[in-house]
This record gives sequence, structure tokens and C-alpha cells, in this order.
Amino acid sequence: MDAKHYDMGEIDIAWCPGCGDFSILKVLKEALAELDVAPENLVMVSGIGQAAKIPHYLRCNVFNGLHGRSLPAAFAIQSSNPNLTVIAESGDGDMYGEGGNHFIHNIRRNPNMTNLVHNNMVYGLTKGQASPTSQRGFKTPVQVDGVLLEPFNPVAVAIALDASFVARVFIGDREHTKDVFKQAITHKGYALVDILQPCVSFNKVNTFQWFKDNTEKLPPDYDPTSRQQAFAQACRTCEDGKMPVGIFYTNLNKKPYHENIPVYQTDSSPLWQRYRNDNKLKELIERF
Amino acid sequence: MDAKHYDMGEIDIAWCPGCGDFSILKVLKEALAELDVAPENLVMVSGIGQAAKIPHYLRCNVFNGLHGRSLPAAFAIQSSNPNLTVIAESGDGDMYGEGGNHFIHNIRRNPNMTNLVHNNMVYGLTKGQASPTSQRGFKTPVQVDGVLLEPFNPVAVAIALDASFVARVFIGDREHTKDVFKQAITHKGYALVDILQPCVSFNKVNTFQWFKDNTEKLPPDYDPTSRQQAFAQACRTCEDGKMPVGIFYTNLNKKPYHENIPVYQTDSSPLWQRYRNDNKLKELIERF
Amino acid sequence: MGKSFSGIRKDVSVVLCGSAGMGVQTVERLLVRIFKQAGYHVFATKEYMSRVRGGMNSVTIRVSSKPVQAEVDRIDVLIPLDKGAIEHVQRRLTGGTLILAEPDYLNDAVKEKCPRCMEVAFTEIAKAIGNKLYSNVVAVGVVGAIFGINPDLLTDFIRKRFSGKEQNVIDENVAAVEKGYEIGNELCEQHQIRMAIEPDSLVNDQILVNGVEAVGLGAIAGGCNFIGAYPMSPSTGLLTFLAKHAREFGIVVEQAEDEIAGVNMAIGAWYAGARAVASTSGGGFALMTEGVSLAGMMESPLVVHLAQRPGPATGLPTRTGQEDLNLALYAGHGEFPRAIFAPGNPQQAFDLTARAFNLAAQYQVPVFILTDQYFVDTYYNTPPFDASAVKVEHHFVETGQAYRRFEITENGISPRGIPGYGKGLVVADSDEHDEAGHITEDLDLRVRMVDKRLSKGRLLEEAVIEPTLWPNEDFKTLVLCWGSTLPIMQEAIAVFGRDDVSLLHFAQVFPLPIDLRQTLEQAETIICLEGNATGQFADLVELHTGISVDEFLLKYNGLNFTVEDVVASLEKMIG
Amino acid sequence: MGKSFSGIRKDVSVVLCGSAGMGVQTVERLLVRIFKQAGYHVFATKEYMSRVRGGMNSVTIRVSSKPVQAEVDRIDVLIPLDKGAIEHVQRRLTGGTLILAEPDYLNDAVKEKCPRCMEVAFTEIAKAIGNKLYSNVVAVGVVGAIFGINPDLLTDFIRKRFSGKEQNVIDENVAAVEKGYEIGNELCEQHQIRMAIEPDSLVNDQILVNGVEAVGLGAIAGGCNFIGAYPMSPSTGLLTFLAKHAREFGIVVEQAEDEIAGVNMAIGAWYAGARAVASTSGGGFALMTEGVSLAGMMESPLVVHLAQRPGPATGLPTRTGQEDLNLALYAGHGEFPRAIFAPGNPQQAFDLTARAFNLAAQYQVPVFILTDQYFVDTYYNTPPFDASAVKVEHHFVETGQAYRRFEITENGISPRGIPGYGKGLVVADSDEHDEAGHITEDLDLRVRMVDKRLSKGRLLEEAVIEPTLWPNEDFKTLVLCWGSTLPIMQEAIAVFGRDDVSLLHFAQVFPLPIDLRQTLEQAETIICLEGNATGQFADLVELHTGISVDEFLLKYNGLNFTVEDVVASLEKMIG
Ligand SMILES: Cc1ncc(C[n+]2csc(CCOP(=O)(O)OP(=O)(O)O)c2C)c(N)n1
Ligand SMILES: Cc1ncc(C[n+]2csc(CCOP(=O)(O)OP(=O)(O)O)c2C)c(N)n1
Ligand code: SF4
Ligand code: SF4
Ligand SMILES: [Mg+2]
Ligand SMILES: [Mg+2]
Repeated sequence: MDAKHYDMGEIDIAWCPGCGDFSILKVLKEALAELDVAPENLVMVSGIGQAAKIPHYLRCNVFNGLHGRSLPAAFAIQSSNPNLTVIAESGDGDMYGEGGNHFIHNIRRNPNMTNLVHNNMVYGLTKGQASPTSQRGFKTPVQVDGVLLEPFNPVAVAIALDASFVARVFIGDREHTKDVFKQAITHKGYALVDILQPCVSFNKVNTFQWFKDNTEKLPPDYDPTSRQQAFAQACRTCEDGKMPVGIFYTNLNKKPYHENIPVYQTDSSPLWQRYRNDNKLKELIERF
Repeated sequence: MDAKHYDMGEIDIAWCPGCGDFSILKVLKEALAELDVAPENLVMVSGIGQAAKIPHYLRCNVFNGLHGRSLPAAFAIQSSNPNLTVIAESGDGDMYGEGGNHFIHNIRRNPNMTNLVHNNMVYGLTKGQASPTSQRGFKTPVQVDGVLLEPFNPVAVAIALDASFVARVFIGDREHTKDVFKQAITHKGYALVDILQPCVSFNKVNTFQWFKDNTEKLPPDYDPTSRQQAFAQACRTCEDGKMPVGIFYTNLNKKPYHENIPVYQTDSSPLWQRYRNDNKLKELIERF
Repeated sequence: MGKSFSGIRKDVSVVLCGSAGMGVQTVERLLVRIFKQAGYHVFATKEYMSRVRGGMNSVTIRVSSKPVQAEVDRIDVLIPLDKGAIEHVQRRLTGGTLILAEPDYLNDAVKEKCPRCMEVAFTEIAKAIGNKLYSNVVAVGVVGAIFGINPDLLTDFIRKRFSGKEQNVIDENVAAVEKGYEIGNELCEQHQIRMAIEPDSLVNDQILVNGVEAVGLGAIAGGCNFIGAYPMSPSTGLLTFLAKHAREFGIVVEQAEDEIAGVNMAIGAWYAGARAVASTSGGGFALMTEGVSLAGMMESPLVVHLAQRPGPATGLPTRTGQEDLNLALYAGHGEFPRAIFAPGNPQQAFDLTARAFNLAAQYQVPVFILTDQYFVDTYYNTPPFDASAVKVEHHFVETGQAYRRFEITENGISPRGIPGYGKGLVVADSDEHDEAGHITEDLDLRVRMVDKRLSKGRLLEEAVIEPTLWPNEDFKTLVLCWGSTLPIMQEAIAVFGRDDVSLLHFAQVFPLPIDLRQTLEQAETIICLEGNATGQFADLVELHTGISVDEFLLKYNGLNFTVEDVVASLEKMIG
Repeated sequence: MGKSFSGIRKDVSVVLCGSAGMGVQTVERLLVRIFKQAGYHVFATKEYMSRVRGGMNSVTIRVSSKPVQAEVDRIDVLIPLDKGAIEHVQRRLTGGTLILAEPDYLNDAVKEKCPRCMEVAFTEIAKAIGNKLYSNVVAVGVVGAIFGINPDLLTDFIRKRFSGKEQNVIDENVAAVEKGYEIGNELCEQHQIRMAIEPDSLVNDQILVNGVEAVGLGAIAGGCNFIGAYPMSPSTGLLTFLAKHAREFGIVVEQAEDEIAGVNMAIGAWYAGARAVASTSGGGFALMTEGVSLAGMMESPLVVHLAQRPGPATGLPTRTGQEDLNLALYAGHGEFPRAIFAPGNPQQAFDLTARAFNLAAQYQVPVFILTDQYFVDTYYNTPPFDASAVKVEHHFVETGQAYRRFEITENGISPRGIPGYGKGLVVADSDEHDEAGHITEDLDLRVRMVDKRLSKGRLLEEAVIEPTLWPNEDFKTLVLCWGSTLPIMQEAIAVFGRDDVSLLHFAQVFPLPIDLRQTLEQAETIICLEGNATGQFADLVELHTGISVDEFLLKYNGLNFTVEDVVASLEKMIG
């Protein structure tokens, strides 16, 4: 399929010129096209933020919900209709801040969905406060003395939660990003891709160049099935060297959520196609 | 100080006879007594659940707040008055379920407080649903086919977040528990103690005996300053052997929150003792 | 009829009381079924503390030859299963109360107040059989005998009930009930305490459900196939009910990490074509209110079961109240329409819960079902629900290429598409949006969208369920009530016995009927009965009709109204 | 006076419009200060899209010889900084509008509609100086010239403003403003467009603040030393304001992980003796409502700043509205008292915010400050706030050994202790509790505790801030309004010019004054003006007084009312 298939035509995109979000959109379209995902079968779920506007810029079904709440909605969409391709995509503030609790517990469920997080280490839409991933010392109008908190390490946390697919990419490397996107989307189960993305308007520290200088690919012989190795790599932060990018961890022993619950064990049809079982209901009522 | 100092006298305790909560209460009193913490200077903060009732059974200042919300309250209490000894104590559902987002982000702040979590792998007060730490296959009236989700591993997650003190104990070993409590309370910064505790009413699987059989102390030569080793130990679950207990990880390079913010840099008095600076305010207003 | 001291009775209330863990609820579950099988109308309600063991809980079971669905203070027969039990129900005792108790529970004061008290050594008897835990089953036998229930029915029932257990457990339980029956019989012969109640053949065809089971059956009848919920008393029953029947009815049951996830899951599920409910109580609902607003903006159907308990905050987690009407009315920021049901009895709970799903689907609005701890925990016998009378109305369409989720139509309702069904794309947005669903800052369009959303409120008004005016169309005094208090008010008015007093019960509390004012204008005196301290429903009525209530009958100690409560108040107000 | 085409003007509105990132806000910040330094009354308000770059935003600056605090539609001078700008403000243009624009922005249609349009090649001039980004500073110079502002004032100001920057940046900015001034002067001479406004010497002693700064200063004056907040437009300003001054005033500023944490932090902080505020907007406030209920139960003081924006859900994040009154009124499950302020101008914002802390401390209740996007973003000049008139009232006690946090006192207020201050223990509980603060299931005590909590509501009624009746005590028509619309209504009534029309503005919207009914009864016609679609405040008034409003003036397109809006509506209604 051609990536143009996902184009929205003449629309006004609210991102700043030069923002990494544009590349993410482009790469995502290409990945989807190469995987032949039909727009009618794709649901993009997002929260609120600059990143969270992405579903509006890609021809597909859209659930653009509340700030921080994309994952529970995406989970429910996926488990109400496992035939859909579900991508939950939002910003670092949305997913790891407001949505932190869903981030943790959704991983535990392992639904068959892809979770793309635009990690620009800042709150873009609300004009430049620290996000959970902001680096120590990062100054903002709220963090006037610079960020004092330990930056949230989504990759390490996801590995600690034994997520079934954990990756980080830098959008500056588009081919690599596309490749990881494709693997994430085809992965059966929950797949996290933390996407390092420069915010040209509010993050003057972690720029394109900075990311370029401070990231490197995981070693070529790296084995993503080892949780211990994955954690060791995840702990490598820019505070003490370069942050690795690539697929840190996969656990292929896990079934996706919908294969575990009884609802789809004998019948794979989505819930909307089903009818109430009148006989059983009559029987049940009479049992009381 | 004598542990009796914390006794409430003749009160009606709402726990079930035989519940591990009683031992936790007893050990905590002893630990506090041995550390000479004055009741007037101690604030116990909890949420809602069986475990969360504990502050009512110990003579001290009490903030028994909402289900899942003890940590933000405890954080604020501690940072409004760093002279207080603050213990946030609740159940596994409260801290890791409803309160999961605060669990993560409070660790990032590293406030000088102790976080004691009664981990009975079940929701006690609401009569026996799965908690985030319930083991796979655990059957309840809600999880009728047994728990399908990956159990939440608080120790691994806390290490992934680079918490400054991370421990797990089994309340069956009271001396060890007391020792860890004391170290946690005296630790300068955030200290997590996950306390394995049998629930005799609703968890017939993870019983006292089961915990006894499925836990073992960390090796005697274990070095808690290595994050990688800590993570490796944290990944050892009962699914593949014994769960280690002990102090998994300490990071002593971190300052507690209140030492990082400007408010206490030149003045260590609690906020309630301070007065508005009238001159500066007048000046500020005139600057507009 | 002279046959015995008590003779034939129409309506007897039996109370069992003991600390948590003493098996009060087991006795309740056994007795209600036994009474029903014996052909009696039966009603059972409980009050309990927020703890797993200890404290003091009680169950009131009414047994009757006529339908009964209301709580009474009066205790005809009391079985204290614990030392503190008699004191716990102290104020409900009368000279006529029959007490069957362990010898050492009966002190002189009790004996004086209740001359009809008899000693039964439940624990010793139970121990003799094998375990003191059987004492509650002994009590079941004693009660069975007093009510003259066929002993075979008793033993058969017990045998069936424990059929899954080991043989010795079954045998010992049977022995316990038999022994109890024997003792009960002896007592009856010695003291003429038999209570002969006439069975009603109608009861055989009826079902016995508690409030939350009625809601649960209504949900399944309404096509519910998804629940996102976090445990919270007293709402948890719906989660466990649907979990129990998940496999049979193809329901996705997910215990959410918190209530916020619960409600967002429910909205996501509806988006994908499921029929979802979120179930919670006050504090959990407070957390859901942002999600409620999302449903308002996305024009997503949403059903929320809100089981009320006294607040604020954690309040009294296992008690009852009607304090969350305002919260349900105004939950969520911004402005959007909604509907709120508050069933008064199991039939209404079944009907309205099923209707909630259809209404939500049709008008694409949030619909709330307000119950309370009293209602969800109370057992009623009732004619079997007729699910065939309830259609599952899907109200979604196959989308075409040009599909626009928020198309502005004449009546404000846009055809609802489902992703994956049809060629169209379904775009739902929490921002203000254009007809296609995409984010907009066109401020004229904003106004049209607000108008579109609010116009559905008028449609909901037209679809309103009328309140029940009972018993007479002519009245001087009108008592307004809503939710679970219906049967209590009905019995109270019957007992009060004046034909110029009627009640107007609202099973739908929002919107209110357009012509409500006319009905209210007929009353000389309007009384409003509510389980709260501020008269929330009266405020709503006043806003809607301009008519303010004359008198209030409010209760907010955590217990439900009883028939006696209401009668006494009516006497004071208009007696 | 014949000196120029325009002559002496009392009140001129200057509008700058361009896409986000074009420096509209920089011009605003510069011009308001320059005008004020020149001795003019100044008012500036903006409307903008929810995006960081692109889109179209505008700023309206009114410059006057008399105090002005209201938004007008009318544009006297327009400087479009972007191609789409003229179209964006199209409907506000009149034949008298002076447009200063890049040559290619001015097409024939514009020239026809606004004959007074002149070409200024801002970008080219800026480029010549060094960077096209300077074009907005050129515009500042042009405007300065038109208003006849002393050129030294302009250059001094610019020099000071950019003093932190590199020397060439300072120099180029100064060059830009000087060049602009030169061009402006030429235009004035050629076209007689000078606007000579008489300065008012009073302005010199005044301060220039926007709404959120007034709230922030009020907070500091009220002793605020803790904020727990999560960024959300339009409430974020308070968080950044307090962050900016945290070091100076010893304020703990913590960006919470979510709003739930924010409000629970605020309550925890009060418990420990701090004076805390939580700041948020609609959706965030919805998430805080469980915490609000906690404050109700714990009788914890709590101050919440709720900056309104249009909903439901994400709605229009950067627009304005008054849609969250109901939410604030009924937020939280269960029943407990509260107070709600809605300041109408900076002075009220300062006073009431400070008062919120004292009121919360004294009555131990949640107090809300309702602002909106319009108010927080709008600049006003106003007499300097007198902080010495505001005492920080602590209202806590040193505890004794026998201290009981929830002691039942005559007026319902229990002395508030702080852990660590005194020998007593401070026990606060979210469950129903006894006087000592420990969890209870004593249901009689429950009733006493409810009564105690609710009785504080009556005290709050007595402490109410009376509404402003303006200008006349005698009236036939009374216009009710609340919150930020006060100055707009005032100017509209003055313009409308009939002395039988008064306004009644509520800076405290809950509770309402006990005797409000009497005031309303004097009116023949009552009109209610609100920034929502359903008339939420009118409902509240009706509930409180039994009087319903005759006419509504509602606006809900995301923009604030303008003076012209209101005048036109008044004319239609009572003209
Ligand atoms: C409940 C709630 N709280 C706060 C907000 C305000 N808000 C909108 S976007 C955002 C942060 C966005 O940051 P991020 O998710 O990192 O996305 P980015 O803009 O950086 O792409 C916030 C705080 C909101 N819309 N809803
Ligand atoms: C907002 C909210 N949701 C749900 C509840 C109901 N609730 C009370 S305690 C509890 C779980 C308790 O489990 P845990 O924290 O593990 O404590 P335990 O009783 O096992 O000690 C729940 C779900 C509540 N009180 N508030
Ligand atoms: S604010 Fe930052 S993240 Fe948002 S669009 Fe602009 S550059 Fe991108
Ligand atoms: S329910 Fe479980 S955890 Fe709670 S007191 Fe009883 S045994 Fe302990
Ligand atoms: Mg971001
Ligand atoms: Mg637990």
C-alpha cells in the first residue's frame, strides 16, 4: 500500500515547523503502508498534547480522548474488537505523567496493541513545563531552579514490568524508527516504542543534535530476550554516556490479553457482531 | 522508649484474628520505640483498606486519607514540615493499584519518608478481589478463571525508578522485619518496604506457610548498592523459585526532596512557623 | 384462632445478629431460600460494618403471606448469634419479641423487656455435632420448626446447598439442621410459639433476587457485554455478578487499576461497538467525572451504575444513603445532557438497567443507574423478569465512505458508526470538533455543536419514565420519593391508612417529566423523603417546577428508612 | 480641536493580530507597559488558539484617559502581523478603523471597507535592521508615534526590556523601535492620524497586572506557601507565578504527576500547617472532586483556583467560558459546605484570593476561586493592592494532651491543631469519625457529625461578600452577572445609558446572601448574563430565592462578552 493512502489532504497541522512530530507522522504512515494496514481497520487512540494530535493527521479511525487516558480506551477498543489494529499514541507527559497508572497496568494486561510515545522531554502544548522524562537541571517557568526529580525511565520501568516488547528510537534515524515501528505493530501483545523527539519550541537543551550525540544503537549482537541485559542497557542514561536505542526487550512467551479471556475462546467475532443469548438469559433468570 | 508508648489502650481492632496486620503493628511499634520517635512527632499517613487502618491503632498523628492517595498527602506533609517523621502505610491495592501513579512519581521526588506496604496479594477490605500483586491463577469472585495479568513487582519497579531504598520483608520473620523497618525509617530519603503478609480471610493460597516456603533472605554477602544485582534479585519470583527478602537496593547519592528546594535552604523551620514577608510583598506589588 | 400463643400470622420479621464472620449472612442466604421454597413471600435486608471480622451485623428477614418489600423496625423473632447482639438491636425489641438465645446472652434486663425469651444452647449443640461453626445451621433448623416448615424441605435444601463439600461436612450440616428442627419443635410444643403463615401459591413462580442481581440481569438483558470497574462497596456486586456470568454471556470483565481507567474503558468499548457499563460508588464516581464529560463531548453512549453510600470521602462504606444525586446531576465539566434512573424495586431495576443501555445507545449520552447499599444488598421475591420484552437496540449504522460521526441532523442525533463496520472512518474527539470529528477552532461551529448536544436533552425529556402516583389519583398530601424507598413508602402509606395521602415515586430522577408541575399543584402539602441531609431531590423538583416542598423527611445516619420511621413522621406532620 | 484628522480621543482600541509565534504577545507586553508609563489607562485582552505555532491570535489593547477594564468589538487601529489577520478580525472592522499593514495584506475589499488603511513595510524595514523578527518592534514604534508617545520613553523602555540580551540584539531592537517611530510620525504628518489621548496622572501610581497575577499576589497576601498543581490552560499561570516567587516567599511549588496528586498534596500540606492552593481547569478539577470531598470530611481548609474554559472534555482549551459553576457547586460526593468566589476585576481577585485562605482556615472548608481564560489573560491597570490591609489569619491552636481534632463545639468549628505543635495528637480521617478523629460506626454520632459539618454552611452564609449593585439603588431592570464580566457590564450599562437599569454582580457566588430575595423583588425585569448555554447561575439564584430570571444573555462560543454585545442585547430586550 502507498503511504499516501493515509494522507488527509489539505489540512492545517498545528505543529511547529521543524518539530519532530512531522517525521514521526511520516514514518508511521510508511510503516503502516508497508504492513498493508487498511485505514478502516486501524484505530489510533490518543490523549491530549501536541503529540496526541497525530491521529487527526492520518486517515484512520480516531479516538482522541482525555489527557492521560488513551491506554484504558485503547485497551477496551482492542478487547471489544480484536480484529482491529490499535495504536495508542501520545506524548511523554500524557503517557508517563497523567497516564502513569494506566501505563503500568496496561503493560500487565498485555493487550495486542502498539504504544507510541513521543518523548520530547517536555510538555509542549502547555508551553514548556517539565515532563516526567525531563532531564535533571532542565529549567522551565515552573522548574525555575531546574528539574530536581529523577527522570522517569520508561524503558527500565517497562522491563521491570516484564512488558512483552520494549523499544526506544530516535526519530532522527527514520529507517531505524520505521523498522522498529513495524516490528512493534506486528508484535502480538503490548509493544512500547519510546520515541526521542526534539521539541524546537520548548526544549532548547535536548535538541536534534543533542539526541544525535547522546544516543547510539544497541550492540549488533544484542539479545533482546534477556531481561537482565535489557535492564542493564535501559539503565544507561545520558547522564553517564549514551542512551541506547533499539529493541531492548521482547518476551514472546506471553499471550495477548484477548486470547486469555473466555469471550474469544470459541468465537472470534467482535462484540458488536454478537447477539444476546435469549435462551440462556431466560434460563438464568429462572434459576433465581 | 517503650513500645507501649504507642498503645492506644482499649480499642476495637477491625482486623481478623490471625491476620498478619497485627504483627506488622507490633513490629512497627517496637521499631519506632527503639528509634525513640516521639508520637507527637510522628505522622502516619494511609489510604483505605484493612492495612490502611493501622494508623488508628498506634498513638500518633494520623492522616487517614483517600484510597490510593496517601503518598501525595504524605509528601506534602513532609515537605511542609521536614522535622516530622512521616510514614505512609497502606495495602498493596491502595499503593500499587489505585495509587500506582503516585507510587511512581513519589519515588522520583525522593522525599524523606518511609513507605510501608502490606502486601497480602489481595484486596482485603472489599472482600477478596485480586490486587496488582496477586499471583497468576489466583481465583476470586471477580477473577473467576484466575488472575491472567502479570503480577506487579513493586521491588523491580522501584529499582527501575532508582528509588533510594528498596526492601521486601516477610512479616513471619519479625526480627528481620524490625531491623529493615528501622533502617527504612532512618534512611534519609524515600524508603520502600514491601511487607509480605498473609490474609487469612481472603487469600487461602499465599498463606503464612506459603510465604515461609517461598521466601529466602538475600545472600549474606549481597551488595545493595548495585542496581543491576538488585534488579536480578528482584526478578526472582515464586514462579521460578523463592522470592528474596531483605534490602535489595540503596542509593545514598541522592538528597531528599526538601534539601533540594530553596524553601529550606536557609531556614529549616516548618511552614506553619513562618510569617508572610510584608516588605517583600509590598515591593513585589509595586514592581507591577 | 387459638391454636397457639402466636397463632396464624400474616407477616413475621426474623432478625439474626452477630459479629462479622459468625455466619449471619450464611443464615440469611439459607433462610430466604427455604422460606421461599415453603411458599412464603420473603424479604431480607442487612446492615453491617466495614470490617471482615468482629463488629456487629444484622439481617432482617420478613416472611409473609402477602408480598412484602420493605424494611421494618419491629422484631418478631430474634436470634442473637453473639454476645453483643441483643444490645445492638436493643431499640427494635418489644414486649412481643421472641428471643432464642444462648443461655448466657439473656440477662435480667432482657428478660424483663422481652418476656418471651427462650434459651437454646446453639453452640453446645453444634459442638456436639462436630464444630461450633454449625450453630448457625442449628438456628436455621430452629427457625424452620417455628415456622412449621416441612422438615424434608429443610434437610433436602441443606444437602443440596452443601453438595459440593466433603461428605462429613454435608452430613454434619444436615445433622445440625435436624437437631435445630427438633429443638424448635419442642419449644413450640412447650411454649406455643409456632408461627403459622399461610403460603401463597404465586410465590412458586417467582424468583428471589437482591437489588444488584436485578441490575445485573437487567444489564445482560440490555445487551451488556463489557464492564470496566474497580471494586468499591456497595457497587462491587455488579462486577462479581457479571464476572460470574461472563463466560456464558460473552462479557469482557476487566478489573481496572482505578475508576478513571474503568470509565475510560467503558467509553472506549462503546466506541468499538460493545455495550459497556462502569460500576462504582461515590468516591469512585467522583474520579469518573472527567470521563463522564468525555462521554458528553464525544456523544458516546455510557452506562454507569452508581451505588450510593454515605459520604463525604470514605464516609460509612457499608451503609446506605441517597447523597449522590447532585453529584450525578452535575458530574463533569462543561454542559451536556444525561439521564438518571433510580429504581425502587427489582422489577424497576431490571427494566431500567436494560433501558439504560438502549437509551444510551440511541441518544449517545451518559445514563446513570443510582442504587444504594440498602437496595443492592436486599432480597426480594418478585415475578420473573421477562427478558423477551426487552429488545437490545443497537442504534449503530454501517458507515459509508463519506461518513461523518458528528453530522448535524435535525434532531441532534448523528448516526453512530463503529470502526471496522463499513467503509467510513469513525473519528471521535474530546476537543470541540467539526462534523467529521476533527478538532476545530471555528467558533460558530462550536455554537452549533453545543446546540446539537444540548438539543438531545429535550429528546430525553420526551422519553422520560413517568413517576408512580400511588395509591390514589386524588390526594391532599403528596409524598415525593425516589430510588430504593418506594416499597417502604408504599407500605407506610398503607399502614398510615389515610386515603388523602399519596406518594409520587421517581424511578427516573432526571430529566423530570415536563408536566410535573400540574401533578404537584394538586397537593395541599408536599413532603419529600430522602436519604440525605439537604433535600437534594427537592431542589431539583423546585428548579424544574418552581414549586418548593413543604416538609422534609430526611434520614442520614447510614441506615435506610423503615416503615415505622415513615409512619411516625407522617403522623407528626399530617397526623 | 482641528489639529488632526482624528483629534483628541478619549479611548482608542488597538488590535494586533497574527499567527502564534509571530510575536503578538511580545508586542502586547511591550505596548501595555509603554502606554501605562505614558500615563494612559490601559486594558489588554487576547484570544488565541490551542497551538504553539500558526493559527491566528489577536490582542486588543484599549488606551484611554479614563479607567477602562472591558473588552470592545470595535477596532480603532489594526496592525495585522500576518496574512490571514485581517480576515480573522473581519467582523470587528468599521469604516473608521485605521489599518497599518504590509502592502500585500491590503486588497481592494479591505481598502473599500476601511478607507483609512496605510501601507507600512514592517518586514522589509525589520530585515534592513537585521532580522525580520524585529517587525513587531517596528510596529511598537509606529504605534508609539501615533499616540504621540515621547520617543525617549520608547527607546529607554526597549533598552531596559532587552537589557539581559547581547548588545547587538539591544541595539537592533532600539533601532527597530526608532525606525518605527519615525515612520509613524511621517504617517501622522501625511495623514493626520495622530491620536492624542490625555494622560491621567493617577495612572502613575497604579500597577498593571493581569488576572492571574492578581490572584497570585492575593495568594501570597493570604499567606500561601504551598502549591500542588498540574499544568492546564488557562490555570497554569498561577503555578508559574508562584514558582517565580517561590524562593522569595518560601513557597513549596510542586508540579504534581496529575490533578489528583495536586489536590491531595494541598490537603496534606494544610494538615501539616501550610497554606496550600491547588490550581486547575475544568477537566483537572473534575479529577480533584474526590479530594474536595476529602476536605469536606476531614474539615480541612483547601483553596482551589479553577480557571474556566469551555467544555465538555477537552473542549476549547485556550478559550473562555463560565461553564463550571455547577461543577464547583456540587463537586464531591456526600454533603458538606463550601464557598465559591468569582472575582470581577483585579482588586476583587486580590482581595478574595487572600480572603479564600483565611476563610478556608477559619471554617475549615474548601474554598474555590473561579476565574476564566479571559480574566487570567487580561491586563488591567489598577491601584496598587494594599497587602497590609490583609492579615494572614492562621486559625490554628497549640494542642494539649487531650486534644480532639473534631471536638463538637457550639458553632460547629473545632479548634484546628497541627502535628508537631503542642502535646496533642492530630488525627484526621476520611471515614466518618469520632471527636478524636478515629473511625466510627456509631450512627448517632454520625448524625451529629453531619450536623456539625453542615452547620458551618450557615456560618459561611453570615460571612458572605455582598454583591455589587451598580450604578443605582433604584431600578426597573436588574442584570445579574458573576465573575469576570463585571467591568464589561458596567461599561455596557453606562453606554446603554438608562438610569432604570442596574447590575448586580456576584464576586461570591456561593453561598448567596440571605436577603437576596428582597433585592430581586424590586426588579420588574431580571436578566442574567452568563458565559454558558444553560444559565447555571440563574438556577442557583432561583433555588436560593424562588425567583426565576426573565431573560438570559448567554454566550458560549468560547469568546468573552464585549461591551457592544451586551448593549445590543439590552436594546433588544428592554430597548
Ligand atoms: C486532565 C488534564 N490535565 C491537564 C491538561 C493540560 N494538558 C494538555 S496537554 C498537556 C501536556 C502535554 O505534554 P505531552 O504529553 O508531553 O505532549 P507534547 O505536547 O509534549 O507533545 C497538558 C498538561 C489536560 N488537557 N487535561
Ligand atoms: C476511590 C475508591 N475506590 C475504591 C474504594 C474501595 N476500596 C476500599 S479498600 C480497597 C482495597 C483494599 O485493598 P488493599 O489496599 O490491598 O488493602 P487490604 O484491605 O488488602 O489490606 C478498595 C478497592 C475506595 N474506598 N475508594
Ligand atoms: S511545541 Fe514542541 S512538540 Fe509541540 S509541535 Fe511545537 S516543537 Fe513540536
Ligand atoms: S481481611 Fe485479610 S488482611 Fe484484612 S484483616 Fe482480615 S485477614 Fe487481615
Ligand atoms: Mg512532551
Ligand atoms: Mg491487600
